[in-house]
Amino acid sequence: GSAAPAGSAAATPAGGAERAKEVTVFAAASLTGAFTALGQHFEAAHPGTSVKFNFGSSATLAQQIAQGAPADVFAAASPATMKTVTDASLASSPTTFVRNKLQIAVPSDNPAKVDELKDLADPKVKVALCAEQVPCGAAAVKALGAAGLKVKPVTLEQDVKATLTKVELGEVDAALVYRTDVIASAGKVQGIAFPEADKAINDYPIAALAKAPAGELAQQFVGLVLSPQGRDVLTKAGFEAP
Amino acid sequence: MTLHARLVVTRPAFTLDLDLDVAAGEVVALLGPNGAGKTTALRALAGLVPLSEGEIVLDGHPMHTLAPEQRPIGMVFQDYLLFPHLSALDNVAFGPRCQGASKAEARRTAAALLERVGLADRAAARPRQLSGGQAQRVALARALAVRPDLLLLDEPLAALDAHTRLGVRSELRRHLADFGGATVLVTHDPLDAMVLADRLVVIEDGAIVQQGAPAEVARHPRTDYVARLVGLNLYRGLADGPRVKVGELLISTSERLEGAAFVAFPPAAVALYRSRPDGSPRNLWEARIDGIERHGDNVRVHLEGPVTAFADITPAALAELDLAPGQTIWASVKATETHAYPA
Amino acid sequence: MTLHARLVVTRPAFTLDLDLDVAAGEVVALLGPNGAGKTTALRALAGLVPLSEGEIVLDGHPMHTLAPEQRPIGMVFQDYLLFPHLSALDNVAFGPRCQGASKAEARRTAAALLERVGLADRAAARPRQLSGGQAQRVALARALAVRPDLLLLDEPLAALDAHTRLGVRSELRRHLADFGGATVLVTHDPLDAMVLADRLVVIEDGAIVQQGAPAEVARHPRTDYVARLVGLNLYRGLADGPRVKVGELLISTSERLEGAAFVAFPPAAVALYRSRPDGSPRNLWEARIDGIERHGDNVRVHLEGPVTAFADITPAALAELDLAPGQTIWASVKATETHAYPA
Amino acid sequence: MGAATEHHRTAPARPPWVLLVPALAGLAFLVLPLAGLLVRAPWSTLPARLAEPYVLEALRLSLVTATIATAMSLLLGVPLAWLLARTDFPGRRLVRALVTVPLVLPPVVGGVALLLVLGRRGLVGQWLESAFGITLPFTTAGVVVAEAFVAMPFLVISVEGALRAADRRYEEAAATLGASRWTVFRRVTLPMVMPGVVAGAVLCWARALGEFGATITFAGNFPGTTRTMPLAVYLALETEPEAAIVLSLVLLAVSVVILASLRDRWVSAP
Amino acid sequence: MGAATEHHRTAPARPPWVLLVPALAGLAFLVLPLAGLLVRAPWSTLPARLAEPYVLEALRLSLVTATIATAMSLLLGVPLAWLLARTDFPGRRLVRALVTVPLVLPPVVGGVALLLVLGRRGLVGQWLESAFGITLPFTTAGVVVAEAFVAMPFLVISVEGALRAADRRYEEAAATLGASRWTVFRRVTLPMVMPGVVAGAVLCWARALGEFGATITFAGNFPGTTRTMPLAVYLALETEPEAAIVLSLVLLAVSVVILASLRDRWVSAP
Ligand SMILES: Nc1ncnc2c1ncn2[C@@H]1O[C@H](COP(=O)(O)OP(=O)(O)OP(=O)(O)O)[C@@H](O)[C@H]1O
Ligand SMILES: Nc1ncnc2c1ncn2[C@@H]1O[C@H](COP(=O)(O)OP(=O)(O)OP(=O)(O)O)[C@@H](O)[C@H]1O
Ligand SMILES: [Mg+2]
Ligand SMILES: [Mg+2]
Repeated sequence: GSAAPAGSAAATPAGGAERAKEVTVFAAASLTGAFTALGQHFEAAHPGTSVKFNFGSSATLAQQIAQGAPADVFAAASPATMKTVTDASLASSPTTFVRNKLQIAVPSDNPAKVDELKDLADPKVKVALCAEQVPCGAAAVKALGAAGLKVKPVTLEQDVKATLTKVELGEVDAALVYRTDVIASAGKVQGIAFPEADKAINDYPIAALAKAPAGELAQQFVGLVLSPQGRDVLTKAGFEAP
Repeated sequence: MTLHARLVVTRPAFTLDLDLDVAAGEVVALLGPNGAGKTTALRALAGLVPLSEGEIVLDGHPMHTLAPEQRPIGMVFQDYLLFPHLSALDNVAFGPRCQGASKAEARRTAAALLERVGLADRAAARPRQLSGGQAQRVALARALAVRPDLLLLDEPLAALDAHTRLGVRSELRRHLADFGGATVLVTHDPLDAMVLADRLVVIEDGAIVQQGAPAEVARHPRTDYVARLVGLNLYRGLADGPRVKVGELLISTSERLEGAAFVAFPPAAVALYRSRPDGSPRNLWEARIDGIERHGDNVRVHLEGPVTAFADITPAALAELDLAPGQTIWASVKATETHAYPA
Repeated sequence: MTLHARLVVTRPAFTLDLDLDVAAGEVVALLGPNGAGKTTALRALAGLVPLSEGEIVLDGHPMHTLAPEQRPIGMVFQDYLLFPHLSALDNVAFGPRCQGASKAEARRTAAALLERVGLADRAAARPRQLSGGQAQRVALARALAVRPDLLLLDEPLAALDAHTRLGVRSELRRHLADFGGATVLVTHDPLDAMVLADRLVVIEDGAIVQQGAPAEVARHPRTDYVARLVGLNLYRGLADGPRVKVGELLISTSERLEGAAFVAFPPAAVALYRSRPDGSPRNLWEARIDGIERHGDNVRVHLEGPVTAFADITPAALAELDLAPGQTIWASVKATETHAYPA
Repeated sequence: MGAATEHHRTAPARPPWVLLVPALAGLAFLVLPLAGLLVRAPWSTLPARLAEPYVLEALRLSLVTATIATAMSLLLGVPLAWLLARTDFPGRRLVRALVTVPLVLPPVVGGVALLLVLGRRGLVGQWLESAFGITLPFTTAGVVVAEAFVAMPFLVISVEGALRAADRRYEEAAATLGASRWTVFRRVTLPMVMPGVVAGAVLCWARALGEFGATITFAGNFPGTTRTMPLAVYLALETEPEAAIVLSLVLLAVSVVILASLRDRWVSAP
Repeated sequence: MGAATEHHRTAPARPPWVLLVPALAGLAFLVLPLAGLLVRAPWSTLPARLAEPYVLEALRLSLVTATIATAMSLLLGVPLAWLLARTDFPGRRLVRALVTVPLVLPPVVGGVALLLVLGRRGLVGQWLESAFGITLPFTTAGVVVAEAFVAMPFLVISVEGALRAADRRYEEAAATLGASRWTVFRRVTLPMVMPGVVAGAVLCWARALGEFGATITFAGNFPGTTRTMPLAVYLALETEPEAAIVLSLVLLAVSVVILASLRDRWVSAP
């Protein structure tokens, strides 16, 4: 993608701000595909600039920003992680740029014959959910609550990708994951939409950081994400407009 | 328990090639200068060094195809190799345990053996808490504890003090007499060899240079090393009746021989004179003093000249002659004190 | 380079308490039975064992407060402790390198020393490729290479063959004579002690039991251990004019003494008879044969009775008397062969 | 000059600066971040957080699984180390390098690899389930397997190093006393390399205790059965970093106490 | 009876079953999951994926940082191991247990701890920045620091084990030859425990190579500067799991080749 040669990049993104124009974006790992594409668009639109991404878990990124990481833009996978950054007055007025909706994921051969949410309550069906502490887990709790279902999962995964892996490998018969993940799995899992998903929608907020070394460019990147072009890329990846 | 072995071990700078036969109950002492291959021979017998060629047959059964632990041997190593993590008692009990004895039984055997080598009170000590001599006695007890058919001893008495040595030596003799196995013993001490061995095998540079009964070897040494070992001056020359020509020197002897021959005489038989004496001794030569050292109650004088020789004289004689290294002197030996035999 | 030391080392089952003075250029041999504390004393001098009490003063400077590496010592260990990862040459060059010599210089020194101990051709060998005797010679060269003020030798000649021993021993003597330092030598070999040492210090069970010039110690042993070392029978008794009462036995001597006294006589002076003889020897007793062993060309007979004694007789006499262990016999010693001195 | 007071120490034993300085630097480097955690820890709320039952549950599970995984690693790993150090077979160098695979593999990938082999549809797992009815994923046994997979190489490699450094002549001496190779191993080799085995076991146990990626991937995360401390820490990190620090400190404190009290006892023996 | 053909082998050297069976079981356990990965790997697309420049970049970065981290660990860790094994000071047991802290700490928490201390606002980092203008987080140097923090304890503990198993009398002999403690260390101790040091370095290198949590937390995940292979694997898992397997296999293959070719050379010396 934006590969600057390793040597010149040894200067920290912060130090490089005046010389080469550089935007450093801290983004949730689930945005990897879409944001990498957007980065290329941005570089094309602003010749002479480069976009550097730091993908990771939203919580880790928030920690790093709190510890003084030289970030320009933060795109989180949950409002809660964004809140830790805004609470520390490191950013103000985040904007929700996409939302993500849950689906039931089942292995492509669907061995447990799952086709609606209440099938997950069957004790013979092995279900994986995300842990409550991570956004997809919180959403799952909400959705199941809305449906009035008691599901006993075999595992509470640390992130949605791990949950999806369990389905892909057939270790569980069903899981609640995001639509984007089902799309990214390229047919290895089947996604089943369910109505209660609307009650548990996860918002992705984005903000330019207060002390952004790249200054103006940070705002411009946020602008690109919020622009129709940005929305287009993101919806192709399975995200929904807010 | 007859041992018949041909041991060939080839190393870059050294070759061992040895025929060794030890009868049941016989004790063979392997003697030789440092680096002659004595330890290598023992290790080959134990299976710790692979044979390049040859065979080891114990009582008609080939043994060289067996792993070391399958050979009915007991071995005392030159540097003991006591297990550092086991007490003296458990070191000795190790072998019997391996042979299937119960723990109590093995310890009983071990305690008895430690008692025999005089270390009953050190049974609980770790090897590092033992003195050198104590460690070697434990190693001896450990090797005896397996009741081997073939006992291999690499300088088993070297670190023992005179007193203990006497006791352990007799004990060892008694033990060797007890069991019908073959014993190969490496030692540097001629006394140990004489007392313990039925036969001496002298090796130099990997090959046998002389073997025979101790007294026979002592009387008729065939190499310098053996001669020094038994404390004789030895020369090889050409005999013609009662004389043997050694280099420039004609040595008169009491025997009459023809052809290649050895002549030997003890250092004590060499008399020294400041000026050329005028007496009966037929063998007289001029020599330079190369060194003087005390030797027991006497003094040993190293002589260079037509032949290299040692002379033992009393301290009184030394004082009287006022000898010093570098000095030239006359040496003589009576023909009756020399001993000649075919080479 | 005068050494003055008081060494006290306390262990659970053993206490060493020794006063040791060695003059400049003097060689003191430390003798004693296994476990007497000889190695412990050397290690205390080297600083490898902490003193419980006492001091070590070399040439007026206290040394016991220094770390081992700061003491001007050279040490040969009983089990060599050659560095396994270095060649023989580099083992010897180690000390000079530590003293600041250049690599080339240190190697030159080392090569010269290896030459002296006759191992020039094994310079490149690793310790594991050396025979036991070769290893000990390298250890000796390594200790000499640091040109120490105080040389500590723990059985430096024990693993050497008779021939090499002679050479290394003279070399060692020459070297010891060369430098003005003090030398403490541990050995079990009375011959080494006699040849190399100016003074013997005999310790038993951590304490000095006798010291003096070698000849003096040899002539007047004061303990069983020393007597055996020098090959004498020794008894302690009560003298009353020309007789000494030892247990039940009255031994006539050629000296006249009063009070506590030692009597000593060589095993060769003991004559044996099958029945009570009727002759001049004044000292006669009945004894039981406890053991018989070859001893050089002779036979050594162990006697139990009112006193324990050894008798050396010729093989011919043995055959004639037809002796066997367990038998009762008469033993006699002429008064002129005994030697009495105050205890 | 008698220096009467100094008698009892002979060597002043001051470590040389050239060793002491890097050693202390290294120590500071390893220990300072811990200080950072201690400074950041929410001491006031600590007792309350510790009282929560899930902490004790996760801690207990961590200690039990790490200990079982270490035992399993000792059982399989010490013989493997012996095989690598003491026998000669074609391809030994390759096998030795393969042993380091689980070290290099990112733990999450390690977990995926374990699923591929031991999972419900895995190469071996399939057969385990149909033949014995054993499923490892999502069970405590699965946690042990994941931890052992990640931690065993540490044991194997450090024990192999210790075996190579050991003096083999003692093994020869044991053979001449009639000891079979197994007896030699058990009664001579093993006791002599015990410090190396203990070091390896410590590494293995500590690594198993801190293991996260492979465990959550292979065994999942369910309170009581598979949620070990590191998993609890990770999840706490998502929402309340303070709680994560507390949990980490608990894990650390317990492991430091256990290691400090056990090790000298094991190590001092030989 | 002559067995003329068998002369050249003396001991038949068959390893005992009681060791061979667990050793092979252990080996299978460690290597089988790798087989699982190999089976699942998308062989057809593999060449194309390998050709992507970021793979080479991440691989190079991983190898370089792991090697520097290992060098740094050797420099600081071997003296620390020596201090723990060869000197006696109050609290030594505690210090030794503290060295295991980075092992037990979940790596992500380790990364947080590093940020707390060496971050721009950290205890030490603050001062580093103002005094020297050095910032570690989000730089390649930060990757090295994170890897060293996580991997060094492996080196320290296995070297300490090796030091404890070594025969100290050789060190005494060196001291009598006038060698200072530093010379003794350098010329006697270190060469004699070399197999243990090599084993420790291998562990350390492999652990550094596979390090993920502390690196991503402390150093971030920037292509070219801090994105090592394990981080690339993590991201690939987000987008195309197949690619993750390929990347893991590349990392493995390279490390196995390096270890297989280097180790015997180092180990055979003493
Ligand atoms: N492992 C080895 N590799 C190479 N050469 C060796 C090895 N072991 C011994 N040698 C050499 O082989 C020769 C014979 O050694 P060996 O140990 O058998 O001698 P030895 O007769 O026992 O001597 P000593 O009386 O000094 O113990 C020596 O020259 C020695 O240096
Ligand atoms: N590290 C130790 N711990 C406890 N006791 C020891 C230790 N080292 C030696 N001893 C004991 O101290 C006594 C003296 O041992 P030392 O090694 O000094 O004897 P030695 O006179 O050198 O004997 P040898 O002639 O057999 O070498 C012995 O009883 C020995 O068992
Ligand atoms: Mg030998
Ligand atoms: Mg001793």
